[in-house]
Amino acid sequence: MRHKQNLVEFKIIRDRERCIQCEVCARQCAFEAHIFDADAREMESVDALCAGCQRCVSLCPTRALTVIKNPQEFRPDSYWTKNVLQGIYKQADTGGVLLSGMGTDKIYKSYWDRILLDASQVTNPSIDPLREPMELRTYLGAKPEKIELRSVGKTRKPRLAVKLAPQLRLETPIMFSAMSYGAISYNTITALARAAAKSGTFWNTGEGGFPKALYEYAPHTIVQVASGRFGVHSGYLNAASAVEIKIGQGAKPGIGGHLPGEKVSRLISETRMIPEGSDAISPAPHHDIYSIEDLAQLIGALKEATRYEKPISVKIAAVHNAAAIASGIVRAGADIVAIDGFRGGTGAAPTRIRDNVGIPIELALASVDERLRKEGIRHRASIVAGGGIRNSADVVKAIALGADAVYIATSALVAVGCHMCQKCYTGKCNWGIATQNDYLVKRLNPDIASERLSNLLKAWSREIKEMLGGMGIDAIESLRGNRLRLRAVDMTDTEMTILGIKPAGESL
Amino acid sequence: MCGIIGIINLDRRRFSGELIAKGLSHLKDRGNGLGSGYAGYGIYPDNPDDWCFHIFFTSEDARLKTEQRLDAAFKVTKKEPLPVKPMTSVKRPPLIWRYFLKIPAIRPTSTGSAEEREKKYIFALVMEINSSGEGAFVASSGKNMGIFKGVGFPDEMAEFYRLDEYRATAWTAHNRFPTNTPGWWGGAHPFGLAELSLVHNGEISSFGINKRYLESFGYHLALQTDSEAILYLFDFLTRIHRLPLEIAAVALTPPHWEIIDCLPPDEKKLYTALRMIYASCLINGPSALVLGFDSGMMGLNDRIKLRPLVAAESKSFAYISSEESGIVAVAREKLKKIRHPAAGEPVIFKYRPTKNQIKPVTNRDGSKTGGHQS
Amino acid sequence: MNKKIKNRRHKSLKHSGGGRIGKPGESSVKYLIVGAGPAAIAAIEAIRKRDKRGAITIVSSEKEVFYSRPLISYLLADDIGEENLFYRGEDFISANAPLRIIAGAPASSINPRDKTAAIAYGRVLKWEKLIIASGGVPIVPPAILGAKNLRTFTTIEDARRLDADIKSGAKRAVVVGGGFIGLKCAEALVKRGVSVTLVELAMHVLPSLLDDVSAGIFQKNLERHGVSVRTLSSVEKIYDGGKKLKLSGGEVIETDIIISAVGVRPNVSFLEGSLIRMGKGVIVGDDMRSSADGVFAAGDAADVPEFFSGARRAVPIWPVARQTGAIAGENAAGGAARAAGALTMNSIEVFGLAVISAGSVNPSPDSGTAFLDGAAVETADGLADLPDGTPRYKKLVFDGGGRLAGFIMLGDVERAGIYTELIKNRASVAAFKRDLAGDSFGFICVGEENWKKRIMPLEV
Amino acid sequence: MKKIYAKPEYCMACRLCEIACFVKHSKSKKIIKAFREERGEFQARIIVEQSGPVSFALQCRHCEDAGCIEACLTGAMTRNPDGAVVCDENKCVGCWSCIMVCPYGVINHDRRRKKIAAKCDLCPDKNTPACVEACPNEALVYE
Repeated sequence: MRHKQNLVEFKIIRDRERCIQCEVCARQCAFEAHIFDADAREMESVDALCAGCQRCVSLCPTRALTVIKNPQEFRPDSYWTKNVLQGIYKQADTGGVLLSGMGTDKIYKSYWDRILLDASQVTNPSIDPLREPMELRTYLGAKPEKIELRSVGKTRKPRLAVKLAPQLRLETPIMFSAMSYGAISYNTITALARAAAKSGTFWNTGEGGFPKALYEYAPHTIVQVASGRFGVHSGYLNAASAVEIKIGQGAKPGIGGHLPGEKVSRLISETRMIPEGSDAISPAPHHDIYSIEDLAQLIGALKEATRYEKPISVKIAAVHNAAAIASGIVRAGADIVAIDGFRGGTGAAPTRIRDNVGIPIELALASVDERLRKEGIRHRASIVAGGGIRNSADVVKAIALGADAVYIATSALVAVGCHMCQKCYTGKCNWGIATQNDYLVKRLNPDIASERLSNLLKAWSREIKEMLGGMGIDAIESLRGNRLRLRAVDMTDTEMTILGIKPAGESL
Repeated sequence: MCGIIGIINLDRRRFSGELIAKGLSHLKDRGNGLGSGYAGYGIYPDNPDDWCFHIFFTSEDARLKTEQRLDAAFKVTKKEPLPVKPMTSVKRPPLIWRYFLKIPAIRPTSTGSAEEREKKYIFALVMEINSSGEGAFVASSGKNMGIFKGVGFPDEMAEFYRLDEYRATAWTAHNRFPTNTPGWWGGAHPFGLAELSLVHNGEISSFGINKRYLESFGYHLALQTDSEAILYLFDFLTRIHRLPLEIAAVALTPPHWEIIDCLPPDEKKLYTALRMIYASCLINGPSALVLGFDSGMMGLNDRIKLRPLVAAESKSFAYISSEESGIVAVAREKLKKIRHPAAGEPVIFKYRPTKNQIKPVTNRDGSKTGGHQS
Repeated sequence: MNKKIKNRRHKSLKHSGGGRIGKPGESSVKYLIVGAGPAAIAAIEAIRKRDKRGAITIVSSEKEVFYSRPLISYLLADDIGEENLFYRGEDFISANAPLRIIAGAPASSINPRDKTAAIAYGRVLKWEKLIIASGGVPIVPPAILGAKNLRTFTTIEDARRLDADIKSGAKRAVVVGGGFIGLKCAEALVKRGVSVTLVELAMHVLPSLLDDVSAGIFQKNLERHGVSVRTLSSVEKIYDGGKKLKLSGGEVIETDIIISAVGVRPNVSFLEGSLIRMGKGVIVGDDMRSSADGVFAAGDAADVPEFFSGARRAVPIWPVARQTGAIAGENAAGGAARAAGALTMNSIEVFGLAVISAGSVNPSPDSGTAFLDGAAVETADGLADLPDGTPRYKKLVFDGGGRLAGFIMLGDVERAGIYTELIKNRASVAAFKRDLAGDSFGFICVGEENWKKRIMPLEV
Repeated sequence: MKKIYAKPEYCMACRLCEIACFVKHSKSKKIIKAFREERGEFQARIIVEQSGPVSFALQCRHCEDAGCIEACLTGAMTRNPDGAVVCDENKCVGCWSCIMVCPYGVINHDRRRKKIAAKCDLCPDKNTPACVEACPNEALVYE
């Protein structure tokens, strides 16, 4: 067979002392990197097949396995690095587009890690979260600039004169971002739906449609209308609590999506309303949105279809012109603008695009918030920031920069077992998440996963309350857009200007 | 923690500045001598219809430049230095002048009643002067009212401004312990804008977002202080959005969701809408304030009452102060109801309708007295 | 009646102190049970479920009661002590009071009309309900009947006598009969250092349990452990009191003891003249009622409806004794229970080679069971030996209707119970016939509709 | 009485339950030592049944009408007060009658010390049976 270039990414190390040939690793590895040699009564492994997903390592009952990056190095070269060379080898082998899952893992500056939070000392006291209620409740949707009142009855009691636009009520400003049924397993979306319901927030069906059996979670579901229009029908739109038009995704701005046919099972074909086994391709642009007024038309159509009872969200990838785009989206009638930063994840995207297209969410968010405020239309839509939110500190910083709430997806997947092996597109996810294989989907137990997800949200919410209390704030409203409580380290002046925050050390 | 005190004569009879000075000096140890001040309503009975600007100037040149601007924008009926008494303990006071101004007939470019258009005009001018960077700062800009403040202890300021020579129907006063901003004449309380004056004791942690919200409506916060922001929030809600004071108070210090959720449906919708729409007006952190306006005075605490506030009434007077001792010290009549308002519960005192006026009299601020209060 | 004769307290029933031992003059009792084996025990337990107070009396010919006869081979082989034989002990008697035991007193006659029972030493007992659970007695072929060194091997007493023989120097033994009892006795004797010759009339040992292939493996294992096996042969004549005997093939063998293990017949001689309908044992319906009112029978003493044909015949195995005893007890106490047909099944391990077989394993046209026409037989030969070298053999017998009718599992008896259950349930096994014969047949193969409800949490 | 139930929809046939049961009933109770010294000597008392992607772990169901108790010659197989069917390993002689009638085939023979019938004993010395504890996906529950 033609010699394959040096493409072995991982090395499986088996401690013979500890290995008891119980074959758990062989049974658990969908990539078949472990084999039991019956007559030698020995476990063997094939490094080349290993995806580094650590499934065998974590399930081996005697912890006999270690999987590490293949130490076998290339000739050291700071420019022609190992990744670069392996990319060329693969493409020379296959002539195909390199694919990867998850978000870019390249070394780009993380602004979250360069933003510091304020705290109260002496002059303004902290508020003790154990004594005072800390309020994270958030309403996403269009707000009027001014409240319209009328007086009622003898006592001239003030009452609301005008009905407000529909809102999404979140008990904590964290939602699960779009991951379609098809990219991830039915058990995983069930877990997301349950956790969203339990934590008083929302999950997003993504462009995979909304399986009927999960309609019971509709009060906590946001459904997507993407360029493929998969699974979109009036029942679908009216069941959910909000409809999100997907224009772009942080990991692959500007391009469409492709769910391979073999992953399209009967239930997926039913949910997406496409023939079983056929490739589900969502085209790059919405073929009925070629300019901003077409978006306005689609938003209007969706509002009509849902009798103006559901907020309409528009999700864009964070790209250079995000501020102007966001302004256009708000003026087109969107109630929520979702911005997905370039660190956002994906089931499958060309590696080059995932690693090089899009801008950091922090900068996009800051510029969008500032632009909408300048144009005096910030109240007409809520901003949801997503793509690379890793912990509750990121959430607080995002809200302080101006977001109403955040979308998390990668963090959610990691919470339910994902080990970021970036091989989602193979459909062989050993953790039972990004797969439709009958043997693998069982590995994610929605009872456990939903509990882990609600634990994550509960933990983050408690941490947010602690941080708020530390700043002397007891309601999320006072954090939103309050950039004075942020300071920058290790940033250029331009970056600080874009983020609208002062350098650390500079007082009020 | 600053000292704040407000006294109002419910029958709208004017009383001497000595009383408020005595009250404030009673709260002397609440300040560090870097700022105190007084606001008096009804102190210029001879020019009731003129807008009276008290302006600090850092230099003669700044004064002349600002006066050119005033001459262009107003009909100046009178301009004079504010009568002060030079004192050794009051170091390097700025030039302080007052101007009585009439607004020339304004082409009805903007909507709203004549009075609202006038206020809009004043608002624009004050913002312009304060943000011009010419070294001029409009300390107060109301009708038949004025603010006397600066760097110094309460008694020093009272003496420096010869407060005893003034008689007002309502006074508010503030003794400052500056924390965030450096002691500077303009930075002392009360803060004034048109009919409103505010004395505030507290530190609001939501200043960042309150400021950005106000700035998006054209407000310019020269002094970067919480109090200035709160004053402008009140101006914005009551003047531009024409909200009744009680509703504005809810917008600034809303109840918790767990309380709102238990309200009857209509009220619940209202409060939820208020928190949604005016999220950026919510003031967070410890705060106690007294807001003066043409027809009365209001006291308000933050939404979890992290600062004390006391209100009391006697036969013809009403008092609001951060401490009971201040009220007891100045009360001439027997104090009836002494109470501590709850978190976010506004205490509003308005002048009683005077007996000899049969038909209701329209006050300068458009509100009516004597008739049924609309 | 002779007052002095009192039931001698027998030391072996360590725990028999409780309960009133028969006092003379005690004449009537609600439940009389003849026999003290598994059927009797099951009957007592079933009666007590419905009737906590009705007095029960046990009459047993043996001095030891409530012990497990199959365990006598383990006793003889010194694997266990006598105390391990007792299936129920002291607490069983007090727990089921009022329970009176008349041990060592065989019943002599039964008068169903007067509902009386005469027992040894002339005592007469009146009963309301009678359960005949007297078990079986060994059959002795006439040829060896007169032998002085003749032994049988069904009771604890038999084991004690053989133990005594060995201790007094017996070195050679001939076991007549290659059935369950003969083989277990032979194994015990070999363990005690006695050289054994096994004489079997049929083609091979365990004729009703094994087929020729499995018997071949089984007999090779016996010979490997020093038992010389003579099939298709019987004892023709004995000389000098049994010291020497001539087999049908002409061979003459010298022996110290002869053990008759050719089979067991119901111990019902005391019922002669009682006009109760008898076959080999007391003929009963599936409710264990005999032809006489109030008279029930269970265990080896009864001819019970057989599983496949429903014909009444003796199915002398432990589980059937327990089931029929329980039905008899329940119905005696006013119940209306019905027993499933008795299914022949056996599990035996001799010299480390285990066999389990159930149902009909040698289907032949003349086996007299109509269902077997069109029976298919599948033998899984070529199964790899077990890791420790034990040979494996599996035979399945299917009736004409796609149901499992019998099986033999030799060497590896893993999970045999699933097959037994399939026979009992008359389950159609056509769908997983191939798995049944295979190596990795599992419970899952019986189909989701069967296993699902058994293992899932109750959908509350 | 608490019983062990299986959830086939979450059982991934990894067989960690079998390993845990094996170790729990081994001499050393240490996984590496147990496998090195006693593998093949005895079997776990739980079996993972598998047919394609459908799988579940099966152990004694502690039946109400337990055939094994009826078939047991020695009285070793009894039901203890809390309802669990247990085999008294001192009394058992290894006649395999229980194996002959157990409809689930979850009794196997343990010939280490002496021949005994080995079945699930619900790990009486633990508040959660070893197999339930070992299942990484909560496909075994004890309720």
